[in-house]
Amino acid sequence: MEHIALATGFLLILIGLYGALTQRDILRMIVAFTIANTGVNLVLVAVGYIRGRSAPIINDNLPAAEATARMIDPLPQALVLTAIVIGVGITALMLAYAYKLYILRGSLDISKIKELKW
Amino acid sequence: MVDALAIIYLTLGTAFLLGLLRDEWRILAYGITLLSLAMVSGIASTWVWHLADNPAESVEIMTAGASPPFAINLRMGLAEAAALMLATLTGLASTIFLKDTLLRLGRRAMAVLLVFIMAICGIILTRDIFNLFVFFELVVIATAGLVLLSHNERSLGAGFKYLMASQVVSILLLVGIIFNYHVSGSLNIDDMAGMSDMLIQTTPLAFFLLFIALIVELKPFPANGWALDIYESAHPAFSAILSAAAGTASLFAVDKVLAIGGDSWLPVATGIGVLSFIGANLFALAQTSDRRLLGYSSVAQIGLILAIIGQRDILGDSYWLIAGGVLLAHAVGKAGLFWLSGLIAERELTAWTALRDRPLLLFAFISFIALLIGLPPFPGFYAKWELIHLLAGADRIALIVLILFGALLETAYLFRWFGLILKHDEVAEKAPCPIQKVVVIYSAVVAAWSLAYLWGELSVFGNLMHAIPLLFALLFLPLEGLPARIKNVLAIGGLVTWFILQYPLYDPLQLIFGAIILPGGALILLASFHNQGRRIGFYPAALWMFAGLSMLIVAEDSFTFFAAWESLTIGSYFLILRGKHSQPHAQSYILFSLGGAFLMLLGFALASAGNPLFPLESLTTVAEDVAPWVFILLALGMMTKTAAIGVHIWLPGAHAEAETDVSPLLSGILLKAGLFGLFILLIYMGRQQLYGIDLTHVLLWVGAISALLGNLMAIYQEDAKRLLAYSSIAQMGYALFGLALMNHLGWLMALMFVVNHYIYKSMLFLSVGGVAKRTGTKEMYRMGGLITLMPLSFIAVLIGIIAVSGVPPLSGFGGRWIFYNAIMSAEYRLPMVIIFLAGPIAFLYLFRLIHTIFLGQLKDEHRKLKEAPFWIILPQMIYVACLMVFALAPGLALRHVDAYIDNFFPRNGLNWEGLTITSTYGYWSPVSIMIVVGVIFATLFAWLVFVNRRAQKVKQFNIVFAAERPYRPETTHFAWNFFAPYRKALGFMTQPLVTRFWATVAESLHTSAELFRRLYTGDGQTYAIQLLGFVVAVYLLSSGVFYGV
Amino acid sequence: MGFEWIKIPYSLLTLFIVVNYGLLLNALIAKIAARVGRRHGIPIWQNYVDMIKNYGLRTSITHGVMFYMGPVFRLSGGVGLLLFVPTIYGSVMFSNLSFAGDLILALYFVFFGTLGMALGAGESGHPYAAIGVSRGLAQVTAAELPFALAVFAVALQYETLSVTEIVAAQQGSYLNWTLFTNPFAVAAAMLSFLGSMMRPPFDVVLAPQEIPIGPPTEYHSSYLALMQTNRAIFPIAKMVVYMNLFFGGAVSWPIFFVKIFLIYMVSVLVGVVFPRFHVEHSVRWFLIWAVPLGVIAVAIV
Amino acid sequence: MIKRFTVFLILLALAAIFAQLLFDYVPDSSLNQTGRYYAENAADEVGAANIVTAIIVSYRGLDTLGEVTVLFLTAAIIGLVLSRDRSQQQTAPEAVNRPGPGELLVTGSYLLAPLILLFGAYIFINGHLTPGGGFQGGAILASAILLLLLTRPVKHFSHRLITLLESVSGLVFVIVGVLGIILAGGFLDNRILPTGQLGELLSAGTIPIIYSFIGLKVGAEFSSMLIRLAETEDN
Repeated sequence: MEHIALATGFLLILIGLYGALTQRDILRMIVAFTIANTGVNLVLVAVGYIRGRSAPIINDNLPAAEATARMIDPLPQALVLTAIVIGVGITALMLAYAYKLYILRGSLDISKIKELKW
Repeated sequence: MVDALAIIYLTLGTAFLLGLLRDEWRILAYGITLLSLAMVSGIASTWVWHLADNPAESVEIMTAGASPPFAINLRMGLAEAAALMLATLTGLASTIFLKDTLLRLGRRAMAVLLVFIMAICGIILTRDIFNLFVFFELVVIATAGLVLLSHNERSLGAGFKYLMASQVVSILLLVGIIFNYHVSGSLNIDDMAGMSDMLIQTTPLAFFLLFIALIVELKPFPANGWALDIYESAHPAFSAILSAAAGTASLFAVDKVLAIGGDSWLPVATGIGVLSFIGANLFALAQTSDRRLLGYSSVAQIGLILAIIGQRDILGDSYWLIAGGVLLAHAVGKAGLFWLSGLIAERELTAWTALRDRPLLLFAFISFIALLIGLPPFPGFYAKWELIHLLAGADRIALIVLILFGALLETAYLFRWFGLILKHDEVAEKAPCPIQKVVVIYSAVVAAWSLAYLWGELSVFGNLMHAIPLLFALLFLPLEGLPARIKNVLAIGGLVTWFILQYPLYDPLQLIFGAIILPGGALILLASFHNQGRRIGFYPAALWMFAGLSMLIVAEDSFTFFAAWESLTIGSYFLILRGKHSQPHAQSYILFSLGGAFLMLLGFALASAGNPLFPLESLTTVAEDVAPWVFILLALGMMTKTAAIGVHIWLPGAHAEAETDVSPLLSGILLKAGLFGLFILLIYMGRQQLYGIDLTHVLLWVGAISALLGNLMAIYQEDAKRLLAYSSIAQMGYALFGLALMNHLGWLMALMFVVNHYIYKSMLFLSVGGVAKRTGTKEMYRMGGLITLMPLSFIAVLIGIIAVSGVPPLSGFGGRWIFYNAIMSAEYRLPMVIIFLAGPIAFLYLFRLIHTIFLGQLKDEHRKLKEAPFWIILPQMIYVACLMVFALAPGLALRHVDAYIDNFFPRNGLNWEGLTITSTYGYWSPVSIMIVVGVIFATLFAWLVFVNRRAQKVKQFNIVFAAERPYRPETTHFAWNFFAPYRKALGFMTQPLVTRFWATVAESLHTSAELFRRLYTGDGQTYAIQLLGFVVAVYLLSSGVFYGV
Repeated sequence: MGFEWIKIPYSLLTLFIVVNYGLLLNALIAKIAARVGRRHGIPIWQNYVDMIKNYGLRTSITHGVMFYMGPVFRLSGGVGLLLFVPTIYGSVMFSNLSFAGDLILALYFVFFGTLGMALGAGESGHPYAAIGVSRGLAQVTAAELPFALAVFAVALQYETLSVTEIVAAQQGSYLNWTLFTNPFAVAAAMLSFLGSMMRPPFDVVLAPQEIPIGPPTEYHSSYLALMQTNRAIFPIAKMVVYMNLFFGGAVSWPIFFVKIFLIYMVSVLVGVVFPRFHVEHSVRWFLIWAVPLGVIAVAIV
Repeated sequence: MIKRFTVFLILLALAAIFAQLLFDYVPDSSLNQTGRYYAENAADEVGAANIVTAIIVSYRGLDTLGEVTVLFLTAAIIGLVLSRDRSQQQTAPEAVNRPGPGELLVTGSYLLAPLILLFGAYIFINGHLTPGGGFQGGAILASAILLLLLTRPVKHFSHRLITLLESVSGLVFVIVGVLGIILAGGFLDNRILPTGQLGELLSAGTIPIIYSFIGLKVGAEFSSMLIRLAETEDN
């Protein structure tokens, strides 16, 4: 189970990266990166998961005394939240860039942005 | 103490606060921004102050009331505090610099800038690995935002490429973090470092991902195309922060994370670092855009520091001093240069010529590049010294060689840049310099020099900034506004006073060199009275050189020796660069000299087996297996200064193109530094054998060949000063030869050459310089017949050439006589053959010198010339007098030296009793010779004058030959290609093979830089691919680390 | 060490003898050369006539200071060279002023005259003078090399630089001469000798027939007289060095006359047989043939 | 083609790295030291029933502050980029030929938007008790704005208000954090207020306050981004 989640995560990362590295259209690249980010997030939560345990919220189902024995690792969940938010931030920023680039050049082809080189 | 976290929450709070302001209140917003940055810089500074006094009181900062690893914690130690201070001050300075831009863009931009600086501080402080990631992402986003500050539309593309790369990095980083967490159950760096072995053994890959992601944040070569684009297109004030502060922070991150990886990952860091250092420096060679060049340089410097981090297992206590020295030097220097670039309108390197007439900014530029290269007295110098020694102590020679090679490349393009500024043909228009920008730049200069002082204080070698000669040279900086003549009086006074003060402390050898350097230098400086105006830049440079020289001769340990050596090199570089067309020559001078210096550095490091405090005497006790190598390295280093054949190509141009009073300084005095070094080397190390070859024997050959080829090349020169310059190569060859004979008289002869060469070469350069000043050319065939117009110059040259050629009765003969006596007892005979061949050849060029300038036909355009200026003639006449005295009584100086040499070679000294000097083989009576020759000569001359007392001077136009009057007699001056037959016979020996060799080296470096930098195609996707490719390559190459442990 | 003033008249006596011998010898050689060419040649006293005539002449022109200096340097060089070397071995009278310096002094003093001559001629402004100097200097550098090597070899052989001691070492039998004890050195030196005597095939410097080239053409009257005097002294002075170094020196004047004549004849014999070399040829020739001999001499001592 | 192939090869190597990680991966069967600590102490120390929230707001509050800052930055930068652009092209064509929003959408959104806002507020106020929290709540708030944007594309929202909201919430976060240093055990220590009864709404010290402001802030920032991006459509 954990392996499947992990493997899916990795696969998403690879797919995302493949897309980001081969697609020339900036918007597509952004989408590809989002996919890769999703993969990363999946990997993050998968690592925290412990089979057969419940969410780390203490309530009637999970009394504080049993928490240690019955809940999954809460930390990766906290991390993934941060990672998601940061991912969103960067995606938004890339979109803004894409917009500006389009306004400036009328094209979204990454391979045409080459004035700076060597 | 103020809570260290205040640095974070103050900046962040201010950033949030700015949102409350109306968009129109920009000045208020700007004021608040400045205020908060000033406050945090103040906090950081007080921390530095506090922790410097109480290093033990570094503070762990807990958050959330829980202890690590369960809550995030931060640490404030001295290193952190220093880095924070650097980051906040850079941020503050850049904010001041960015005033106009920020006011235009409004509070949002200021908020972004604040967050950027806050995030950098966060990276430095945090001890939590995920927190590190968060701050990194903040830096990334802020960077992407701040790139937009630039007017440059291309920056948009750069920002996007940067974001792409960052996405890839953050993917790797997150995966790395989570797997590390999985294994260790902790996110705290110290906690994980405690489990280092377990971590590395169970999942080395997890650490690898973490590590490589942080490494890529350092923008290592070659996975750094995106970063270079940022540097090139972003606003320079932002690039300053990015390079100085963000670079520092990333290095901190790597340093922390390496604590987890343990020692087995250090070599990987070193490898990547060194690759970056060399690769980026190489590519920078081919750059013409200033900011991109600075970008390459940043990458290189950070690579170097990474390499140092990778060596921390052997650096011990010095780790922080070394890494910190290089890092701070890089940060201040690079930030300063980026800020400077903000004053330049165009992006070509040549546009920097706008600085030419701004001495203060130029000084700033020099200080910055000196910081970057690590020249004395800047921190990089101490750091380099210590680093190389410790590496040598651990036998990591290959690494030393690589580092020094990279440093040389860096020197090449930075100094070329400086040369361009001063000497490029077209001067760019000055751009306006708003006061706030200039203030920022000057504060960086102040920081640079303060760091120099601080590192001097911290080092165990003694503070170079306490050396009186260096301080004296620096004194001339504030005096630059005075007229040159006043400064000249001061300079001469300083040299003479120092000599008088030091005189009692010198031993005879030091005395000989000291006399040449100090009073001798003062004598040459008499000629400088000729210069009008303020002559900005001359005196600090000249006195810096003199300071180096005077420190060199009294140096007792290798550090002082090396520091003096580099000082004199730099001072003389600036002197050489002053000539009109001297840029390429100054460039090759500095490259050869620093290259040589690096060899010496390696030599000293090997000799001392890594002990940075190494008295020169201990060269006698160097371990046997390294001794010959030490000898070779040191000798090579010193021979670059004496311009032995093979490394001589800098000399002719450098000496020839220099100013009139600079050429004698260079030739008469500077070359002697190399000889002094060789003396010291041979005194302490004596003969060394390598694979059965006696190395002094090799020196013998080198000296002989230098003498021959120097002379041969001199005879083909059309340029009078070049001719003299080649002659210097030959003369130094003789001196080297004498030294390498390793017997009493050989050394005496070398010393005699030291004195003689100083006198006659200074004199000749002055007279030729004076003539060139009057005629406006240095080409000898354009002169002719000047004897009647410039009789005093002629006399100087005449006496000079008699002395050089060694014809009795002048002092040159003494040198030859000692030389023959010396070789009588030498063991090797074949090199003598070459020396013999070299001897008479000197006549050829000497005759040509005097003939084509002073004799023959006067040119039309020279008919109204006057004698050279008084101040140029005066020292020449003094030299003539000196030569006469020295010819009559060589014993005045030499007998003491002779007695001194007895310490090393007790046998075969000379007998100085009476008027005749006797050796084992022969005898020589200078006074008798002078009298005999004088009487014969005077008698004949008097008679001839008497009988021809009524003779009339033939006018130039009365000349008749073959019964024809030439239509234009001045065209019959036989001067061009004077020794054509000789060239036909022996021209093959002067093929410029060496020049060609070095040209090929330079060319191939440039070509490869030009070729390989096309790697950076400009395509963001390609960059991302390269980045991943780099990761994979490191993975494959370091697989030994994975599976070896 | 007090100076013995008597040395001055003694030295002048040597000078006198050598000048006369030189004048006669030059004429004799010229005559021999002429006879070989089936010409009649000059009378044996011709040089005296020329010299006295030239000393008697007065000139009314000068080209400047260095123009004076040329012949003065030249003759000082010749006289100095002669006087710095002992002429007759074992004779206090004719040891001249050799106390002032040893072999090295002699070796370097050779150049004194050359240099001065070149300077003087240079000031005339005559292009041919400069061309002559250029050729002469070029050739002499190559020619001097084997000689220097030979001298070095001899000095090494006898472990002294004192001419007197070198001669002393060759006394006893002619087999003790350097000619036999160190034939390579002598061979090298003699080849060099050919070059320095300004006779064919190495006389392109003067090129007496074709063009009025080279320094002498610039001088006349008393200048020329000084130079003619030097032409009598200088070759002899040089041959004295050769004689002392390689041929056992001379213990008396007759032996001196004979040895000098024979040494001179070497160059004459070669000169009448061979045609003239270009400068670049002669430079190469010396380097290819003479220098290796010198190197061998130095190497095997 | 070569490029694709290169990418393929490199990713193959990356896949190998991942595969190795995957195969070496041994799932935990019990909580590690950190997890165990949280499970045992979070409820007592922090007083939040939702341990993830406890971690986010308290233990790793600095991360969260950074996170909030990321959004703040992004919003600021997007504002910077796009407003600069807009000021240059002030004369945006008024009449964009675009079909107006349908009746259904308009009415629906008027009905839904307040509900969504309310729901969002609920989510972040209860962040320390139930799944969810400031970020989730904020995102929901922003979705209401998005809905409004869809409905009335030419309406200009008050940037000023949004910015104020953003800044004030940010400041409050920082100030509460600093208060933690002064009044309690360190930066962002939530115990400057009583931790109260586990599971109560008013418990867990400052967490509900912080999370509420985070919610507001996130909502404001997302909205600001959305609005900026939406405004680009006008041009």
